[in-house]
Amino acid sequence: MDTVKQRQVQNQELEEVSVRFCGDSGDGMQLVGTQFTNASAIFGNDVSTFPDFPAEIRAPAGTLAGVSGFQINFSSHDIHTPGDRVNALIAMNPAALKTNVKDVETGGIVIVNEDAFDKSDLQKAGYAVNPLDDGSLSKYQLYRVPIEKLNADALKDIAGEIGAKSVGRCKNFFALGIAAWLYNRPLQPTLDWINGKFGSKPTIADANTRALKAGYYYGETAELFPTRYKVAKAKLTPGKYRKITGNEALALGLVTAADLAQTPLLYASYPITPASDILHMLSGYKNYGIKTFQAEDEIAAVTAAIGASFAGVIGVTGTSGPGMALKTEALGLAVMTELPLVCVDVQRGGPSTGLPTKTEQADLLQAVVGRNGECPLCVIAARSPGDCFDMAIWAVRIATRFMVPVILLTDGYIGNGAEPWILPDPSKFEKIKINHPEKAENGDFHAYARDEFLARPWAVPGTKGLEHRIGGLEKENITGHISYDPQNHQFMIDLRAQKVANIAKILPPLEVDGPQSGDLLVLGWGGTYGSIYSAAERARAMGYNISNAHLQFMNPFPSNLGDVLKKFKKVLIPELNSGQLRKLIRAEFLIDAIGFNKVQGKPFLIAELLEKIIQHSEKR
Amino acid sequence: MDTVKQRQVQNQELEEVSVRFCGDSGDGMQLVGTQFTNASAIFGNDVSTFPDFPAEIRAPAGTLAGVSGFQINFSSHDIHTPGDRVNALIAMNPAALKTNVKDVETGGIVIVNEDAFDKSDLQKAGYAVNPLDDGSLSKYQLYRVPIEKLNADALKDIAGEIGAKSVGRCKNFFALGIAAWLYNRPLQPTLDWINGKFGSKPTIADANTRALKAGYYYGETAELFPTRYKVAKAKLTPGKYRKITGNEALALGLVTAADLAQTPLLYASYPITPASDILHMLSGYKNYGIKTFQAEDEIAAVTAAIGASFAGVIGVTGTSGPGMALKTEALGLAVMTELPLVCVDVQRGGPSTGLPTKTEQADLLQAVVGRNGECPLCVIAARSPGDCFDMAIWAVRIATRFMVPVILLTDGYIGNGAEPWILPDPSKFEKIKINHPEKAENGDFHAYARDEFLARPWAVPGTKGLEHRIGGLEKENITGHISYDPQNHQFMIDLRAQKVANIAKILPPLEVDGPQSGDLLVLGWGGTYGSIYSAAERARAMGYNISNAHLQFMNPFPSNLGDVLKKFKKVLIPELNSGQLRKLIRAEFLIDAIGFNKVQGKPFLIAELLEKIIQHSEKR
Amino acid sequence: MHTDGSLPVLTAKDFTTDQDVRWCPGCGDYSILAQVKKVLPTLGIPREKFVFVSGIGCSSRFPYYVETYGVHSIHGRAPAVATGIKAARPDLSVWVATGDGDGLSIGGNHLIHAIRRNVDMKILLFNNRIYGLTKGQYSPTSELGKKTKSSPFGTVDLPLNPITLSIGAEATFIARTLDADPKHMEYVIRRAAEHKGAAFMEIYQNCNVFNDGAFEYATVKDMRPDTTLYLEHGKPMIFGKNRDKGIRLNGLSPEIVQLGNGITEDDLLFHDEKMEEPTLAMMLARMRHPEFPEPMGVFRAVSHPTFDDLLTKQVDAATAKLGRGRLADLYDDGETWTVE
Amino acid sequence: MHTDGSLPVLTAKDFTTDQDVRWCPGCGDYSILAQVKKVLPTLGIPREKFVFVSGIGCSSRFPYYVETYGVHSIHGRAPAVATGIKAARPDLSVWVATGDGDGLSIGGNHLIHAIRRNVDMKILLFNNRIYGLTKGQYSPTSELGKKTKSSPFGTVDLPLNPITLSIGAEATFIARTLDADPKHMEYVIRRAAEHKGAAFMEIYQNCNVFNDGAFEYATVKDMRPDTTLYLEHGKPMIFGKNRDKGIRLNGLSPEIVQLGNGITEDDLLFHDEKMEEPTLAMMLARMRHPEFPEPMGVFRAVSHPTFDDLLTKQVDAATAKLGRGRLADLYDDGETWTVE
Ligand SMILES: Cc1ncc(C[n+]2csc(CCOP(=O)(O)OP(=O)(O)O)c2C)c(N)n1
Ligand SMILES: Cc1ncc(C[n+]2csc(CCOP(=O)(O)OP(=O)(O)O)c2C)c(N)n1
Ligand code: SF4
Ligand code: SF4
Ligand SMILES: [Mg+2]
Ligand SMILES: [Mg+2]
Repeated sequence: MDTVKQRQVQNQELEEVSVRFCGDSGDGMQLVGTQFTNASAIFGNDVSTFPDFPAEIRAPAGTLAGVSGFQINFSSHDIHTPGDRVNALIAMNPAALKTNVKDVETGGIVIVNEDAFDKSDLQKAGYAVNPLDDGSLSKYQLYRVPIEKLNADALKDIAGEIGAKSVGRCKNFFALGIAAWLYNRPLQPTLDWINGKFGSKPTIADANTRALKAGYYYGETAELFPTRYKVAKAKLTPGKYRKITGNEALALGLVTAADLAQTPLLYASYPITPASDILHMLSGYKNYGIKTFQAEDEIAAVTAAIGASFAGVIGVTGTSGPGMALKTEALGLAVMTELPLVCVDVQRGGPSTGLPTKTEQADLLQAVVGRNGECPLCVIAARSPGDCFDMAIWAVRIATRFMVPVILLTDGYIGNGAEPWILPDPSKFEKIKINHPEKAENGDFHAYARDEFLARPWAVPGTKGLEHRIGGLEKENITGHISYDPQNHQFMIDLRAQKVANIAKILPPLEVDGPQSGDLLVLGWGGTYGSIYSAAERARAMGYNISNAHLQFMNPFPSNLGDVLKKFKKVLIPELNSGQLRKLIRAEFLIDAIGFNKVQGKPFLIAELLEKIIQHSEKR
Repeated sequence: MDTVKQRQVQNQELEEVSVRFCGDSGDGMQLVGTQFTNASAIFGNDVSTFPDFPAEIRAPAGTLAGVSGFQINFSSHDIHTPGDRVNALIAMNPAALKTNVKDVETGGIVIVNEDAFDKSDLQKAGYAVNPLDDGSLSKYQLYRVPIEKLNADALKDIAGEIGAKSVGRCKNFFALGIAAWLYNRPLQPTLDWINGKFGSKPTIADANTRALKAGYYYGETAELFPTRYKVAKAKLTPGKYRKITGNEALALGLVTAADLAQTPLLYASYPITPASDILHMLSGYKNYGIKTFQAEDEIAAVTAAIGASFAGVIGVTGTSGPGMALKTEALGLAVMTELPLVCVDVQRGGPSTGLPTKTEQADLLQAVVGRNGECPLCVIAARSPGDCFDMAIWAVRIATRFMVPVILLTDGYIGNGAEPWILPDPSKFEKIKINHPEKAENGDFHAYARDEFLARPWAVPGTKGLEHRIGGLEKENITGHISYDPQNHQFMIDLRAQKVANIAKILPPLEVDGPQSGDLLVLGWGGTYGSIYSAAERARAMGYNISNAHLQFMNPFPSNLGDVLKKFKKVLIPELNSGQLRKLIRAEFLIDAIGFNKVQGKPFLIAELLEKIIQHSEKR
Repeated sequence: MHTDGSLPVLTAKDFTTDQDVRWCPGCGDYSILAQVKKVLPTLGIPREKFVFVSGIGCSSRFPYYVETYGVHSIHGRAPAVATGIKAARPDLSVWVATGDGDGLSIGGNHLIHAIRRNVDMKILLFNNRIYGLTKGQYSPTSELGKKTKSSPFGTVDLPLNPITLSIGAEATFIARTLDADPKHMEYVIRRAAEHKGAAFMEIYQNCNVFNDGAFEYATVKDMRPDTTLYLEHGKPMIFGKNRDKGIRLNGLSPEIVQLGNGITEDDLLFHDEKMEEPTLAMMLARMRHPEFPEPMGVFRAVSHPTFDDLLTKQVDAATAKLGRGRLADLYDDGETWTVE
Repeated sequence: MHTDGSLPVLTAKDFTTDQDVRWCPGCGDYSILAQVKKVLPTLGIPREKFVFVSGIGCSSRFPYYVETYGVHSIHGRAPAVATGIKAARPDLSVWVATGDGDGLSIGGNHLIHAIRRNVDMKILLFNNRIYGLTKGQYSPTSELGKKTKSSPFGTVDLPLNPITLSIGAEATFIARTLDADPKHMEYVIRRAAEHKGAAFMEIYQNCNVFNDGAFEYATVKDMRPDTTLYLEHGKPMIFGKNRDKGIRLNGLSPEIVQLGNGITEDDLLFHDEKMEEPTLAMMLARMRHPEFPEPMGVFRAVSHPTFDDLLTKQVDAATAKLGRGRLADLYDDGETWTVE
């Protein structure tokens, strides 16, 4: 790198850049996207990323359905989303160009792998004429790079050794090299990664290294780009950082919670997109006291987790929409048996199988009220990738403190999306106090006795003298015996509701960003935090005197929610559904909350939120 | 009967009487209750009944858990509930007395089978001293009848032939005889029934006949009762009547709908209390074009019904709470594939296994919003046993007209409860128009083309040229191809919602009983109609200027609901849940509806409703 | 524990709860309860280490009547709940009580998966060939053509055979017994308790209310010797009131032969419950009344690794190799960078 | 139909949809699709009478690629959907496409119930021993100890054997074939199509992305003769490149013998797919690589009444006996009374 002679190009400073790599699923776009992100993070920018997979494993190469993309936003200030508009697009084939170019800003950079624009590729992408030639891309800065040929040239010395196929596979690193040059990204982190990854296959490591450097040098020498960009380091809280996705953070949060509780944890799950990564991660933590059970289906997963909870272990299950639907009946059992259970729902596009790889927030009402009978439980929602860590700990804390099932909602966007995460100091966390009674008070053990929060004792098998039986039939309070008594039923219905309501007592109050009262409050929940926060900040920067608040606790709500709402004339609730939180807020507080709803399998753009906010505000 | 010499007893005319038979599950209380009802109905009274089973098959004889009861309300005017308070209780053992006597009105009649009050029976019922002797029943007219002994005496001639056990089994008919005498019920219908039932076992028929008559004569001759009661015939709409339970009516409604649609029907179900009787009935209608499939579980049941609908047959499934929870995921498939499916939920006490034999209305929110993703479907609710017939036809009509799944909610109370039902004239029903397209318009068949209500065509396998594939992934409008396009997803989310909203266009408007505007509207839904209507009528009779309305269409609501609500200052919503309709109404119309909620596994008493209504009204 | 370190001697009474037993008088379930309570105290396991798990059905009320830990879960899910318990706490002795509806209809999948994983649990399948609790619909083991509340014209569903199904799932322990023979049931339950792995027991149970006499041929004492075949490991298959009939192999099929007339015990099939191949077990499982006497006893008892053992070993191995994980290391994984 | 009343002659092309096939290049699914499309036109069934039903998985995309009626249902439920279709419309030819996860994990129960009821449907189980669509977790057929995304330390779950399971459910038609042998697959699919009742086919299918070479031993042409045993009804069980090895019965277990040296074909086991007892099928099902060559072909093909036939007959009998029901009679049932 240091051997590269600097050519005289303009060097422009930018605050924030959003780059998207896209190509066929087989083209390794997720990989180079990740490498670009790591380099940016290590360089010192704030970053936020979002990968966008096709629903098919591998749709036919070159087709629209097979396009895979990875977007990185990196900046010199705090950012919370992968960026609305793409500043630079790297497209490896016509299909990738077609599906992605509409997200590029006017005047933005479009780098295409020219070699992939032959007739058959164009046809597969549904282009009648070559878009590189017909002027349709004139509003962008189009760069046609014969990436395949250049890559092959760069590797021709070792082509004999590794074969043409392996040579071709390196073209993503060539593209990465170009982007790295264009945005002044350090190559070292990627070189380190290559060496680590292909250590045992030195020729492959060599090939990828050559491709990467060739791309970088190409940027330098080809005199293609008039300008090169710099994004300064961000002023971030000092500390040691890593990049983390929501699913990773959630897994780490669960391990942490188990440690804080000094209690083992069993994660029982059935694979489903986009929740499977939690299972994948946790299955590698056997030495952390974590067991995983890949069940035969979601019902077996949740009931096994219930069994584990009964046995005194933290029972956790995780899934997404259709799997969540299947767990409905068993969640009722957990409510009736008052066992601590955590159920993670990484929401995806619905209804039914829906859009498996796309994001959505449409399982909220199912989580809050979607069970037979009056069946209250706790529902919480993470608001960002890193927040999944904190909310996982909250979930275990609430479940074990109140002896209640907790549904933790995340979504495909924050589950797969990544942001920098400052490594926490485990010694700073508040412990989770677990109390397994060891003997009966005054001789008689009562499985449904109550503490000050109405929690019942978590007595576990193996404890002499506390033998007891629980199940799904209505229970008599205190004794836990089956009871068909009408008054007891009413009492228990109310008690279970009150117990969930009591959770609010230990929750932090809802905080408002911006003025604490006024005309407009933008109220969000869950994974839309980044976009809403950014839009609200911008609106305030533009002089709009608006506020925003974001719910992480959905049932019960934080106790000050009603008071907060009363302080604003209008409440705008943006959601990636048709208005589910809005329904709950209207029913509870009788305020005419306005909905802003988008159900397109995609996160909010900051711009569209901003527009909506402005529409409902008056400039001060 | 005509041979009985009339003794000189006082004969008192009553308007309405509620009698309850109770005893051990093995005592045949359901049977004599039914016989008493039939006799009353045939005599010409209006009747309403409610059986109350124990949850256990047969709890140990003589225990509280084993008590089975059957209540009949019969009157000389229109009635809609089995009655709040019991005027006469027939208790066959101490356990039955203990669990039921609290429902008897002060000064009411309590007839006990004295022979069953020995030490061990008293103990099993948890009586320390004999309640017949300790004065605890002094506020009732207590009649101690040695029923077992008298019955045995009456049958002694044939005891040798049929055995002591069979003799003992007849004691319920002896008790029935007493009640029949007391309330001037005709014996003939029961005698006819005995002959029909035991035709092939003449000695058994004889034994039961003797017991019945002996009980009747006992009333006549024992001079125990100072008064005998009469309840005049009711002025009912002329016509031929039968007694019908909600489950029976629902089954008949489905058969009728299939006939009106000239389309076969498949009922796929998994047994569950209190819905199983629908399966039992329909399985006997093979010669009506009805097939039944007892599936391996509820998921198989609903998916088999979906398969049947795809194949061009009316697919219906039915269950109760826990089974409903299991069908959640598959209902989403029906929404996405836009197939006509009817799903019956006979609600029972929850959450979880809950109170399997008790009634509740707590599955409403699950039905309306309890699925993953935005997953709208139609929800309707029957309001009385007979109404289950009409609502079943509505369900099929809506499902096939709009190509949409319909959830039909009933409950254990109206499912098992019975009322007189006038035999309808099938030729008067509006036909259900089914249109299976037979060829593609202009060559190309589009599985997701739309008609004026947004329904898609119901093309069925076997039709040449209409071959198509559907499934749970998001569909492109018109073509029905899989689509991951964001705009299409939003479009389809909105379209599915609009299609369900369109159903309101064919629904009858909500009707208001009493003044059409004013201070207080009592708004109910589903199986509470009888109690609410009766309470409202009484309140009006007492001079309270209040109104009531009852929803049968829960999603969408009738189009005039908003207008109706606006005309009243207060809206009171009584529900057998913790406020589910109330939540929907508040969210939709932002009115501060007041809830009156009871979750005790039991229907509302007219009196408690009346009290609540008065509390919220001003006398005019 | 006693001061000398030995376990206290328990009796059936120690396993009796304060709950009224709520089965119909005369129900076969009582007999099963009695035998289980007889075996439990003899296993050398402290009472508090047992867990009974059930689904929903008459049979599934079982846990309420055994004074130890219990979960009366939801319909069909007992094997999954039990798997969770055993995975979480391999030290517990986990038992499942289920019915032919609970275990074979709605719960069939969990049953076969618990069996194929060889999770160490004892499964008591109460087969009464009917749905008892819901008052008399046919079950997956009801005979073809049976008339019940939900099949007034007779069923059109060919039944499942619980034993062949468990063989199909490659169960390591398979047995059959019946409510009417308490001694034999006690023996079978004890054998299951001693087996390491999933132990599947089919128990013929009379529902005298909704399906009375379903197994009359096997329960009436007089008929039993001719209609059943009591299996004994290593012994020839002899049956009949006079113990004069036997089962002989004819090709790959069993046939009934009369002993004597040149046919001796040595010509008969000898039972081998330890055979790795389930061929013999399969043959026995398919022997059905009235063509054959129905085998009772242990069809198969082989030793395979259990799910819970393998899981424990994996955790131990990972911990031995990687050390007990520390949170700080967990976080500090993959690429990191430091902001000053 | 043609004017002469004969069916139009269809070809594989008539069964090709306008949808792009979205499997990975090289996936074994293509071969299965090709063979199915080859067999369908030859069955004498009009194209519009077929229905393909699937669950979720790579394999379950199958219906989109066959130009007839199809339901891509939800995960694991295809056999139940298919049962509903067949119960409603016995005139249709119903096919199920499922995977080892879809059909044996979440959908195991529906599969065994469709099989035991003998519902007339053809079940294509694509066994690739992995979850393809969700990108590489182990499935119920994955080998013990297999390392996958969800089992970085290797699985602790003993696998299910699809053939023994279907035998346990007493399937009337059971076969196995593999993607690498199109001719044989075509034969098996045709046999299944011709079978009346539930026809269960396990198809070894290579997932070249997440579990490449899972069946390499059987698919590599060179190795196949020694690692597989092609079953032929009534023929001795011979295999090997030189067709010099055979399977002989040793007690109740199979053993491999070298032909020659006094051992002739007559000493070998002869395949009998029509044997009512599934003992032989069971023995064959348990023969696994590398100890044995794995049998390919029809394990079992016996004739039992089908669910749909019995149901139709019941409806017909009821109608014949009671007459086609009229609504007025339906209402006027039991006790009635008249109010004037
Ligand atoms: C999800 C669900 N579906 C259905 C039921 C109703 N149900 C309870 S027990 C049972 C079947 C019982 O049969 P079996 O398992 O054979 O037990 P038995 O009563 O015969 O001992 C059914 C269908 C239920 N409780 N839950
Ligand atoms: C209810 C539900 N749970 C989980 C999933 C996720 N899922 C889709 S396919 C699949 C397994 C696929 O494996 P297999 O059936 O073997 O098919 P293959 O892709 O290997 O052909 C899973 C777990 C889902 N779609 N729905
Ligand atoms: S219904 Fe049958 S199985 Fe249930 S308790 Fe009664 S006799 Fe036993
Ligand atoms: S992931 Fe495997 S099974 Fe799925 S399409 Fe690709 S190769 Fe085939
Ligand atoms: Mg049973
Ligand atoms: Mg697979």
